[in-house]
Amino acid sequence: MRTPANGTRNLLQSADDRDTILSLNDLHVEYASATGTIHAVRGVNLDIRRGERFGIAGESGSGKTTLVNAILRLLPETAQISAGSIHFNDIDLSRLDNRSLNFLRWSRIALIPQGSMSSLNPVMKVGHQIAEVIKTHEGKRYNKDVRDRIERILESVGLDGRVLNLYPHELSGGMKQRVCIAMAITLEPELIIADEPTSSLDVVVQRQVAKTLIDVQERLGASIILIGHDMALLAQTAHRIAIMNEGELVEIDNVREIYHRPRHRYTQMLINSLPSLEHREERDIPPVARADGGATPLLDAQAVTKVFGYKGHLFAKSTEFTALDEVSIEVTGDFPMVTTIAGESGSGKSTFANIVLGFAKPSGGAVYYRGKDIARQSRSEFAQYRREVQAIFQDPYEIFNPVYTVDSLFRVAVKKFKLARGNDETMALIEEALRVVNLSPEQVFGKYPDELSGGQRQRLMVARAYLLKPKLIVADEPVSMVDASLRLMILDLMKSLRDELGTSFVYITHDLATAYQISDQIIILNRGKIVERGTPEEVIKNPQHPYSQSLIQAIPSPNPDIKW
Amino acid sequence: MRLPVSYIAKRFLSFVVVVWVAASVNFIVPRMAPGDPIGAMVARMELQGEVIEDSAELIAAYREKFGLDGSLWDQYVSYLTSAVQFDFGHSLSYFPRPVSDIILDALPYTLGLLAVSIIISFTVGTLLGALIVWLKIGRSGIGLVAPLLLLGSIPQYLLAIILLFVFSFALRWFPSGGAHALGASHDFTLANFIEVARHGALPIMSIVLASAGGWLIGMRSMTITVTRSDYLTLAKAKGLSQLRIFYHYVIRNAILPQVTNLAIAMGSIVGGAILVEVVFTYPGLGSHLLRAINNQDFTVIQGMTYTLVLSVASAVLIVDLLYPWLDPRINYEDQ
Amino acid sequence: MYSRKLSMLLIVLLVLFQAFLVSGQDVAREETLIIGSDLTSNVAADDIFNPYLPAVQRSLGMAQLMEEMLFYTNYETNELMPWLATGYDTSDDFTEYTIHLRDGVKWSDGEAFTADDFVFTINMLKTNPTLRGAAGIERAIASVEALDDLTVKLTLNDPNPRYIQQSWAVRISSSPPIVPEHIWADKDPSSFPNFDLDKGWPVFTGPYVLTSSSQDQRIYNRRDDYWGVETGFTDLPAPRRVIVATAGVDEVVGARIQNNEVDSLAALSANTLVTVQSRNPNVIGWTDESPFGYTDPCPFYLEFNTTREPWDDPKMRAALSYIIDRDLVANIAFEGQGMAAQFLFPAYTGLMDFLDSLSDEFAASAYRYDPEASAAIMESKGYTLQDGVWRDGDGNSIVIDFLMLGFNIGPTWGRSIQILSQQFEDGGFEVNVSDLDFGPYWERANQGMWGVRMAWSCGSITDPHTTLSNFHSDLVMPIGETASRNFGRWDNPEYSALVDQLGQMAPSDEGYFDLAREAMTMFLADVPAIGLQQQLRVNPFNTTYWVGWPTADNNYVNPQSWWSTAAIIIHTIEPAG
Amino acid sequence: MQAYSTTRSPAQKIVSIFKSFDLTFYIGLLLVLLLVVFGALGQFFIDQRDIRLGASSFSSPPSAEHLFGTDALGRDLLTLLILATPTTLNIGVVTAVIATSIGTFLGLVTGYFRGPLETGIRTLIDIMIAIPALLILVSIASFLPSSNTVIAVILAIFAWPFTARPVRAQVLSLRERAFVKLSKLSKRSDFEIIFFDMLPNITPFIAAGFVSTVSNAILAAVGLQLLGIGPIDEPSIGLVLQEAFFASAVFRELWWWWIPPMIMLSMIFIGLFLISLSLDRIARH
Repeated sequence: MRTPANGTRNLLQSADDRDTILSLNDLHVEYASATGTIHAVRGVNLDIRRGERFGIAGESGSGKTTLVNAILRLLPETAQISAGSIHFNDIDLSRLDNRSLNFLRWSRIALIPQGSMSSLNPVMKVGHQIAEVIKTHEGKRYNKDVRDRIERILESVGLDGRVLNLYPHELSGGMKQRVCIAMAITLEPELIIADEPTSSLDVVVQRQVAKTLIDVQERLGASIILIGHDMALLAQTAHRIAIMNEGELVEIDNVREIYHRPRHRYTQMLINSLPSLEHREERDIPPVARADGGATPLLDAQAVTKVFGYKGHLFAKSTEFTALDEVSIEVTGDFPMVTTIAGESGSGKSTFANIVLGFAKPSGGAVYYRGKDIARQSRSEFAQYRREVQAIFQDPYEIFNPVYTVDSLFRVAVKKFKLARGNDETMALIEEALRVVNLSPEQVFGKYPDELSGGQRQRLMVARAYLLKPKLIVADEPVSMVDASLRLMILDLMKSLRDELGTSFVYITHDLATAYQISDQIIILNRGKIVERGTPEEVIKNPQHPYSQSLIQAIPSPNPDIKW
Repeated sequence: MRLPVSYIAKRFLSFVVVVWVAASVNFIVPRMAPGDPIGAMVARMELQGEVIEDSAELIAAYREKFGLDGSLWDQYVSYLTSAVQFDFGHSLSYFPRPVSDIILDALPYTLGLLAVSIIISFTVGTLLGALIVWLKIGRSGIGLVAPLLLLGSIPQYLLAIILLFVFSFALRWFPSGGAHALGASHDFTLANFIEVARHGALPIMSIVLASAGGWLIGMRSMTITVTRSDYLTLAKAKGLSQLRIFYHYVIRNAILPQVTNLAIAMGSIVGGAILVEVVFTYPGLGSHLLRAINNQDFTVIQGMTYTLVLSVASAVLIVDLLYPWLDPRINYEDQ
Repeated sequence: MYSRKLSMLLIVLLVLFQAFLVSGQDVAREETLIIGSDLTSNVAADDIFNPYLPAVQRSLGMAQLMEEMLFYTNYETNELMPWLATGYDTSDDFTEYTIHLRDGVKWSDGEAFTADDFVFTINMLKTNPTLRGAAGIERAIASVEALDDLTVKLTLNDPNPRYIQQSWAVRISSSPPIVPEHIWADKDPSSFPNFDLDKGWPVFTGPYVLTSSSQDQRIYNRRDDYWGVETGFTDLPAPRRVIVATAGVDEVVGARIQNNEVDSLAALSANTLVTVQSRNPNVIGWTDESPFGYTDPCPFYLEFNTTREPWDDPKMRAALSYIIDRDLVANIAFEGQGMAAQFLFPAYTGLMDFLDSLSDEFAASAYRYDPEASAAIMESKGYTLQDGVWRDGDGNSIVIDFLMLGFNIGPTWGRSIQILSQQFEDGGFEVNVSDLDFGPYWERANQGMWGVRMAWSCGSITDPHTTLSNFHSDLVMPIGETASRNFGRWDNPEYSALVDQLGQMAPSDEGYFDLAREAMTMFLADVPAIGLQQQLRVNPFNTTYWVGWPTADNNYVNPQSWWSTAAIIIHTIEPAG
Repeated sequence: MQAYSTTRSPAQKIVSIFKSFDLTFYIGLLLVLLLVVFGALGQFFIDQRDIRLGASSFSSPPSAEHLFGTDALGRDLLTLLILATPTTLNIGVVTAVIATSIGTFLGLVTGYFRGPLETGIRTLIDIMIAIPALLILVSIASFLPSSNTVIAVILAIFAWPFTARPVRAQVLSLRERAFVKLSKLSKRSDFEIIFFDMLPNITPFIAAGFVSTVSNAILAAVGLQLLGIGPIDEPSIGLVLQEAFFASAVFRELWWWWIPPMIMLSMIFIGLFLISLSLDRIARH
């Protein structure tokens, strides 16, 4: 039955019935909610071919996960397929009874779930979780043969076979994702649906896992649907891409067509908002800013070390962990610059941000602000430091206290720093700040955080920083959780603050592509140590340290022509 | 499951501290209170119709005999050292009966009553809580379990009295008190076993009815959380059978906080059960404790409370030590 | 089909269980006497049968079934019933008593009961002061000797004409039992439990032996080698087995006798008895109508601390006495089935006759409800009534420092606290109640740290001397020191002299009652204590299995089933039907 | 100018809070309010003299004269229960106020700060929770002066850890939220953060905890009362029940004596339970 692996064949041909493994016809999915019916998927038509890697791209809320769940019939109680059909081979999945559905699930259609971190049963050993699909679908008990088979499968996705005796929490994120892939291919299904399979992984691991996925897919000759929001990643992995927006497929095409000749406006926007590693706007930096010495630097971190962990008490051994190891970073104030501190999770970059902001104390070394150790400031120095050093954070959901309206964010700042007298003056100040981020007071005032969109909230945070007109902003992953369109806007805002207000930035990120676009200086951290520093051109185009090299190599390019 | 020594040691340390604190509170408070236990003993003899001559002499003699004449610190030290050896000396009001004998006579009844009722109530409550979510018994299901919830909000001892009224006085289905049929021997025969079960039925029912609702609520909300989890979605996608998902995914995960709560609730369950025992004249620790309180029988109060605290703390310790086996994620350092 | 099989199985199982149930009892219910004990909760000491240890619960069958007394006092007839003894002689000065023991009495292990056992028991008590009742023996008896196998001579420290009645004839509840020397000789009596069923312990002379003892019940089997049959003194009692079981809490006991689970109960409220009778007419009380109960020998009374202001003033004591409505107090405490106490005596024939002869003195005393008389006294003392409270010239009110046992001791106490407080307040006094547990109550009571207290008086049964002697001046202790009687520290030398004189006389002596009347008159004038209410004890019997219970109509003995005198009841009852 | 800048008025806030409650809450509230009204308004319709002992006939069933009948001491039960209701509710509220205040404060502090004091309090909380409170209470309560206030205070001593622990857990998670960092960047002090940022977020938790503490305190107080530990000069529902059981009211079928207080207690417990259930649901949202 199965056709041999031949991923690129027939790409430009229209699907004929024999080659189509999955076919969606005018699929509609509706959610019942308190406010009415939500059309999450509207009239989707789609044909997936045998052996094809098919990408579905879209921003959050575009309905792509609902689509996946509809195919697998895993929609929650409140949702239902209101129209259309889902044909898997000749079977209409949308009308299948539970028994047949269970029979079909996993043996013929497998899923690689979105949140691999939480998709494994936390109280069951990995081996058992794989074995139970074998038991359910093949009726085989967990014996030596099955165990050997599982070990082989685990090895085929690059894991040590002994992993089967571990619990999920004993695995790293990448390993868990591989376990999910191993689980998905256990029964050699015809179709694998991978829902953002690498979204929570660091770039290096993401690349390895994506490669593994492509590898096993080609080996099996199965079709795969890749869901994702990262156009670059999809460009590197899929043959064809469908662009989804607000429940509709706005464009389906060959990956090169999509990248080079996007037709739909939405697609164009997506493509244009992608940060590129190929070229950047150059910015003139006066040599004085680069020279050592001279004026006192605005921020001067000297050999900052941070050690976490217990010193080892009565019953526990010492479990120390060095998050930062003698990190020295200097930020001049005379010429505003964006200094990027980049690294993977666990590199110590957020710890550094916390120390600079005074939330944590270094175990060794010191951070000087305007020449004063921030741990030993006088009251007035501290007041100035708080006023001049501000931050923008990662998560637009957590920056607001849910019990207050969003204006309290501004009012507290105005009040504590005595920025204005009286309500009118306060309002004028706040309005000015809102205008900078293109928000009108009417849109946001008197509203609770959950009444605003993520973008509005993120912009409000930038507005708050602007309100104080700080000298230095620590931007801790400000765009890692936002959609492409908003990402562009935030980065632009940062640039304009730098250029118009003269604010310096410490930009903490794992995303070297944006760093390349916005920074004046890039520092790469690995396990608490600085492994590379220099201008964006130096670091990205000509990395010296092997770690930096692997990091940069792992960045998927949105251009499918550039091999990954 | 390998348990780090530090985890076990920490649990054990906390066990010891809990027992020590409870034992100390128990030692100090009665002694701070006014009144003289020996005097109480004499008073009771008097109320029983005996004329006590020279009570001052008698009291002094007994004070010496029970070591109540030493300094408070000496009494405390000797109390703690003997408590460790489970020796509480003799009952003040039932001299020379050793306190440990009184406790050992009654303890099996209390532990039996508690063990059976906790097991039943935990199992029933947990299972129902999981089932009403899993089987998607919505509003009609609430109607099914609402009586249990309402009963759960009524104290055990009030339930005990209602049950006594309905099932013993009105319907005469169950005996009104005690643990054995009158006149029956206490040998282990089937007939005796049935009698013991019949006598235990009402006390157990009051504890079960009063506490099952709490387990149900807890399990219900945890099950809802679990059914929304990613791993449950994946389990469904894997085409596993409903039974398998229910047992290995839903129950196994949702039960974890229940087990933690079981350890926390142990103390209040025991406290409530003591009252239930009093209502049903059940020959457990409850009625002895109550009488010891009335008699100001320090040694018995101390012994009984110590024993119960020890039982509760041991149960908690066992739950804690078993917990990692249920939940492999347990973080030994943070605990 | 399946369910039918299942139900068949269930039926078979049920039948089997039923069979087991029946085989569980080897003595038929008709031949078993089941006594609900006077305890509401289980027994802590189920292996202590040493009657001289504080832990012992003699009322759980020991006193009635195993021990036998030298004499029994029949409260109904005031008659001394010789049992293990046949009689006694006394010297003229009442300091020497010669007791004659019955011939042929045997211990349950077959050994003969002799004078040596008696002597041994007395000496054991005299040398072990912590034993129960030892202090009383030591205080009373100077020496003891066996004149021969069946004759014992007791020499007393002080002359006492009513010594036998007070000490060896079940004055209240019981008397010291004699223990077998051949078993006790080498034991430490202050720790010997006297319990080993394999050895046949405890050994006493009574017709029953202990077969099992647990927290909630004791089982006694009749032994057919009882000495009474051999000697022809008495027949074997009818019940082959007697079970004494914990009765249970108030809500439960009624159901037990109503369901014929027990044949007798130690206590039930009169109203509960009425309920039981409405459902099971076989259950009877002492009387067929109110108050149903039998008067306990210890009535409740109010005592004044005569060293404390204002209660050091007899007038003030009288003022308080006048505002107490004893009938209401009694009726509240016993839910309308109470009986007021005219004095501190139980309502027994001899004592009531004596009180009747004092009717004029009572009429002149403060022993009646008369608020106006109270008001008159208060006004004469310079108090004025303001908003219902008596205040002196400085505006101070009188706060009664009222010491009570806590209400968890029993409903009677709780209700008495409330009704007495209510009456004090109605009479214009303020009250500060301390309702305490036994320990703190007793400590404060005997050290005199109180103003007014409610107590119970276990004194006279047949003649007034014993109760009167409880208020002797010799017993007065300084405040803060432990007194053993006369906690109110009433110090009246004249009265005490009269009591001493009475103590030297037998009730039958000429002039005894005149002297007693004289003492009573002083007592009534000085008001150191006020009688409140009789303790009525309803102990119901069930005639379903056993008949011949003592009642007011068939009053062959007093009915308390937990007393030693219950032996007489057990020897008397017969199977019903 | 001001049109958009108005935050929601307090009245609107209250309305929105009440809108967020579900039917469960209102049923519970109704049950409790009924009793509060019964106790509060009832005071105006009664004559204190009706609860004098022997004021009426003993143990008479409900009649036109005595709507709830009389007890074995000749007291009018309706009057008695009207007077008893506030006492019983008071014990719960006093205990809960003390326990919630201490528990919330210590929970906030131990959740927010690190250090030896925090470790100490945390250990104390763990130990207090592990001690079977009612047991200790039964064994010590009889040694203390019998007053409802004393009982409430002792109950509070054992109850506060049950508030402190969940509050601490909440604060631990809130502490990591970015808005706390932003508050710090706005120069808010630690105590301002605790009281202005943390506290409002855990209000539903505290409210739910408060309600269950009220319920547990009443439960314990009635339990003690039934064992005969507690004051007898203040009428309380527990006392009425205790007197009824002492008089074998159940056996004697004096149903009017024990069923109404039993129903009232059930109303309190069920009502508070429903309220806390609903608050708990809001808190978890």
